[in-house]
Amino acid sequence: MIRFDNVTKLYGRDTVALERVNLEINPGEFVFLVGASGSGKSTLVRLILKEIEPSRGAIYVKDTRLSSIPRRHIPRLRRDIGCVFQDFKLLPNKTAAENVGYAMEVTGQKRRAIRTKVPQILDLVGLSEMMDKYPRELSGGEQQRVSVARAFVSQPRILIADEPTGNLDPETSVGIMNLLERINRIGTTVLVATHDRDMVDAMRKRVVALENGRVVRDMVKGAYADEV
Amino acid sequence: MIRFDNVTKLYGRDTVALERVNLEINPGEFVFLVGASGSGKSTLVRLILKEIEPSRGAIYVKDTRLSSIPRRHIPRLRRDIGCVFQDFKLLPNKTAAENVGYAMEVTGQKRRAIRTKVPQILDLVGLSEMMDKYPRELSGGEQQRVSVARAFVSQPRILIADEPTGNLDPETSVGIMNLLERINRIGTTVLVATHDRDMVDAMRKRVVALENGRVVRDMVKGAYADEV
Amino acid sequence: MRFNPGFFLKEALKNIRLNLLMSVTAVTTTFVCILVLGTAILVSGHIEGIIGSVRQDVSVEAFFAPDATQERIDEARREVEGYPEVSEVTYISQAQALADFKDTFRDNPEIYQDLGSDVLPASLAIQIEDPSDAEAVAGKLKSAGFSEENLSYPQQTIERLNSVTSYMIWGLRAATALFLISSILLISMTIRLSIFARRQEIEVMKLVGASDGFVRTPFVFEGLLQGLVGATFAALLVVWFNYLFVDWAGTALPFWPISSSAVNAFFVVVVLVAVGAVIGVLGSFLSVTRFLRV
Amino acid sequence: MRFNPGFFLKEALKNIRLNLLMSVTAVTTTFVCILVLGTAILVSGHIEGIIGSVRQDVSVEAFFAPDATQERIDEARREVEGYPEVSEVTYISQAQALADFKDTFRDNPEIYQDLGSDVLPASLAIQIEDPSDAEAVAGKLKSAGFSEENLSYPQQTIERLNSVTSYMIWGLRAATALFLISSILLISMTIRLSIFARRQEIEVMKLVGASDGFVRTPFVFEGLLQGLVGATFAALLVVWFNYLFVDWAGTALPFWPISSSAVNAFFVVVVLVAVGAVIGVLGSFLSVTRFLRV
Ligand SMILES: Nc1ncnc2c1ncn2[C@@H]1O[C@H](COP(=O)(O)OP(=O)(O)OP(=O)(O)O)[C@@H](O)[C@H]1O
Ligand SMILES: Nc1ncnc2c1ncn2[C@@H]1O[C@H](COP(=O)(O)OP(=O)(O)OP(=O)(O)O)[C@@H](O)[C@H]1O
Ligand SMILES: [Mg+2]
Ligand SMILES: [Mg+2]
Repeated sequence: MIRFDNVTKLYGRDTVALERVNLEINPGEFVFLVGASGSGKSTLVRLILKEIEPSRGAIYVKDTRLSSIPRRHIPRLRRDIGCVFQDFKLLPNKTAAENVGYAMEVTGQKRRAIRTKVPQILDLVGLSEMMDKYPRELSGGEQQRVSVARAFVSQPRILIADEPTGNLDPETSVGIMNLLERINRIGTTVLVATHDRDMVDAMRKRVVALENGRVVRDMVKGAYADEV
Repeated sequence: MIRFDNVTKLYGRDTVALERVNLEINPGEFVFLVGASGSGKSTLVRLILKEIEPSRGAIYVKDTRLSSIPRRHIPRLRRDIGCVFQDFKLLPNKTAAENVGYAMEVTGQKRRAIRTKVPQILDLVGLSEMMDKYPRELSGGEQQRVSVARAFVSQPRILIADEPTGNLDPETSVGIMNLLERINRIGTTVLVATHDRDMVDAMRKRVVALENGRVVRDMVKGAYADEV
Repeated sequence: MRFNPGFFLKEALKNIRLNLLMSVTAVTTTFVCILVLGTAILVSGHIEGIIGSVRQDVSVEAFFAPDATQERIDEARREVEGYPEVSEVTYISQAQALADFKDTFRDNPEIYQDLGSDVLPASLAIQIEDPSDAEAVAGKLKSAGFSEENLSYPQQTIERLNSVTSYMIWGLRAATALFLISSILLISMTIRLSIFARRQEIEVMKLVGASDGFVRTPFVFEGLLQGLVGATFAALLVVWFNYLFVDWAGTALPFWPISSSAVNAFFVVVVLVAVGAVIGVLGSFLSVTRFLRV
Repeated sequence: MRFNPGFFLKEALKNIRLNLLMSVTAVTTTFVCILVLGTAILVSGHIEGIIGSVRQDVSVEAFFAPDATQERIDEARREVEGYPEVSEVTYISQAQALADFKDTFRDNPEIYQDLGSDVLPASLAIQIEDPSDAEAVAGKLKSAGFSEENLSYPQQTIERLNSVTSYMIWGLRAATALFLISSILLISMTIRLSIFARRQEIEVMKLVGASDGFVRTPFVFEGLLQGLVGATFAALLVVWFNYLFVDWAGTALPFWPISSSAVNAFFVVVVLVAVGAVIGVLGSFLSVTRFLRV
């Protein structure tokens, strides 16, 4: 589903964010991406979204090499990938419901479908009361959950979550992780970059660990730290 | 040092963010503020900074009632309070070092003092290599650490941290918490709003728990959850 | 992708409401620029009108020999009236010429008291539509039997008038073009700035899978609406001013050749509104495009 | 708090560099507005100059009785030269008057061939500085012994000229004021928009303890620099245009009373640059203040 082929990403001349990363994620897998702050997790996510280009190497999503996708087809790629951004990236001039709805609008879905589905999804992340609030009127955790809701509302084939629980209390975090697992169970490929050790240790999924831009560990049924 | 006297905060007509909160934090204390997402932690922090005004009740910082501080003296109040914001609030047009330095500039400190102190502080949070990067060139965790560095660089009497480790891996988190503890040990009053259960449980400090805007628990040497 | 103008229009209206300061700025900028541009167009229209009527006053006088017969005069008059460059021909008889002369010197009767009624020649006063034709008409008159000394046309004056008026018209058009360019520049810069302030929004839209067109359309609608509103108000104000001015000039400056026909109000409104709308649309389109490369 | 202009200036320069698009927009807006404003000031200066010189051509002619003695003439002349409203007095003798008359009618010698050299009266051609004084001068001349019919002054023409020129000057000043207001409005709106785009930065500065002045000063410096740069370029360009125009008019339109003295170039530069700088400073100051209430 996603394949990194010897990918190196430099920012500017000397910041090496990723170095010769080889990684293959199969359809329907659930993968945790762990690593210290600044180890390159977000860079990896941004590469998959074709937000940035690799300096060397090739990235394939659904067997298409990203560098061969013409600019006008990038939206199509992104509609197949739901993404929870580390900094949420909500639209400040749209309410929670409109932000979630926007991800459906861009795929050209019916107005009526949007109107029924958005409240359901917001309910799932525990925000049924916050539908009509603007991002600046939401708490950090609430914004994060709107971002989560937006990422999977259009039922993408791939779901990427960059630190989806950083602003959430442990209880809510468990709820979100269960949600991600449920989504994974219906066939969606899920990639979660996270620092939540308890969660990673509890869920026993495949864990890919980055260190200074290199993949240092890749274990099926892994844990957050090495000693497992 | 900080006293909440029956404080209620409403946003708009019906969103009750805090309800009749009574809280006293003594000089030199280290207090954790915990609670589910949306329980009112950030609201409490913003009230202390006089960023927003309480709907009812009074807040005292250093025995001064905040509502009696004239607008032109608010900067003086804020210079006494270092704050790590949940959304970092870095200045996008300043590098990491300049962002940290800015908090010293506003207090009118000597150019030379700034030039020697800022690198030391950035080194403490593990960002000695990132001095000249702009916020958009930093990873989420790196931005968060810049925000931490800025909060205590001018040695404020009070340090407030809203979710200071949400984007940090456990190891770095421990480093930051140790730093906060060290700052506390030299007499600074520290208030940390957090979801990091491991940290709260490990440090055994006073814990104030919020639930739907009410203080539901206030324990010396407490833990994240109730059952301690 | 299905195109849904209702959706995009609603988005645009909502954006205008939410980014009120920016919308107000864009509308006001458009308003001010179009107002200045419209005023420039009107003023130059009127000045060109005045210039045109000044030019119309150019005439050639052809004097008949003292012994010219009435047939000769009638024949010459008919011929001159047939010239295409000529707008009006007036015959001034010897008696009329003397009367005019006396009127001119009515304060100094010594001058004309001794003049016989046939001293002054009869003449044709020939109005010429375009002063640059004066010389051609003079040439024709010569071949029609008038000698050089019997023709009086202000050769030098006409040349001056020609060069001056053409310089003035040229200058007016240059000034109007300057205003047009300034308006376009200022309005599009305001739009660019207001879209620049929202570049992160555009980036987010692209990242959640919106196509370029989907992102752009509400902004373009917004620009169109802002341009239309600002330009329409400005255009109506300009035309109203013009109406008041023509009205006032008719009574206060009766001797000035100001006429409402110098400027086609409807045409001005259409041009101004079109300029506003086109800048609004193009400005938004190009500005958004700059930030779509995500 | 210690005031450190170096620090604030450096901050301002850095902001300009980092917010290049916004700075370029602000500078260009200032440039365009000041250019248009300066052009308006220059054009109205020149037109007022032309109007002024047209008005200077107003003269009163006072005819002496045919039997006036030379003493009478000299005395009258001295007296008239003493009037404060009068700029120039020329004596036209009887001989000169006849010569002028002959010259005027040189194509029709029949008219003057019988005139004696003493038919036309001697006169004083009196140039009056301000046409509105013509009547007063006429009154004085009457009390100095000239009868009404011996005075010739174009009463109606003067009145028309007066009303027309005062309307024109009034109109020119109104237009210049419109340009000034438009410039102020457009420049300050651009500044407001560019500061609006950075309102979150201002908020953050306030939250980390910066005082209002500390936040505001770099923005004000920035506005000052942008205003100065835009206005200086525009002012120099305007003055250079003016120089070229006066130069060109001297050869191409010699009969037009255009002179470089109609406009004080140095004064125009100072005014334009000052307008730019003041708007830059005030615009930034007020715009930032809006967002300081955090
Ligand atoms: N635009 C950029 N320009 C320059 N350097 C960058 C840029 N973006 C990221 N970096 C650097 O690349 C490295 C990896 O960044 P990345 O955001 O991928 O880390 P991360 O694993 O997501 O960290 P975190 O857990 O803190 O979010 C960091 O050291 C960061 O400073
Ligand atoms: N500006 C606002 N307008 C309206 N409601 C607001 C505003 N700010 C916060 N709220 C609401 O007030 C409640 C408390 O918000 P607050 O930010 O204090 O929560 P929090 O404890 O910090 O949550 P988190 O852990 O998610 O950051 C939330 O339900 C939020 O939706
Ligand atoms: Mg990251
Ligand atoms: Mg919060």
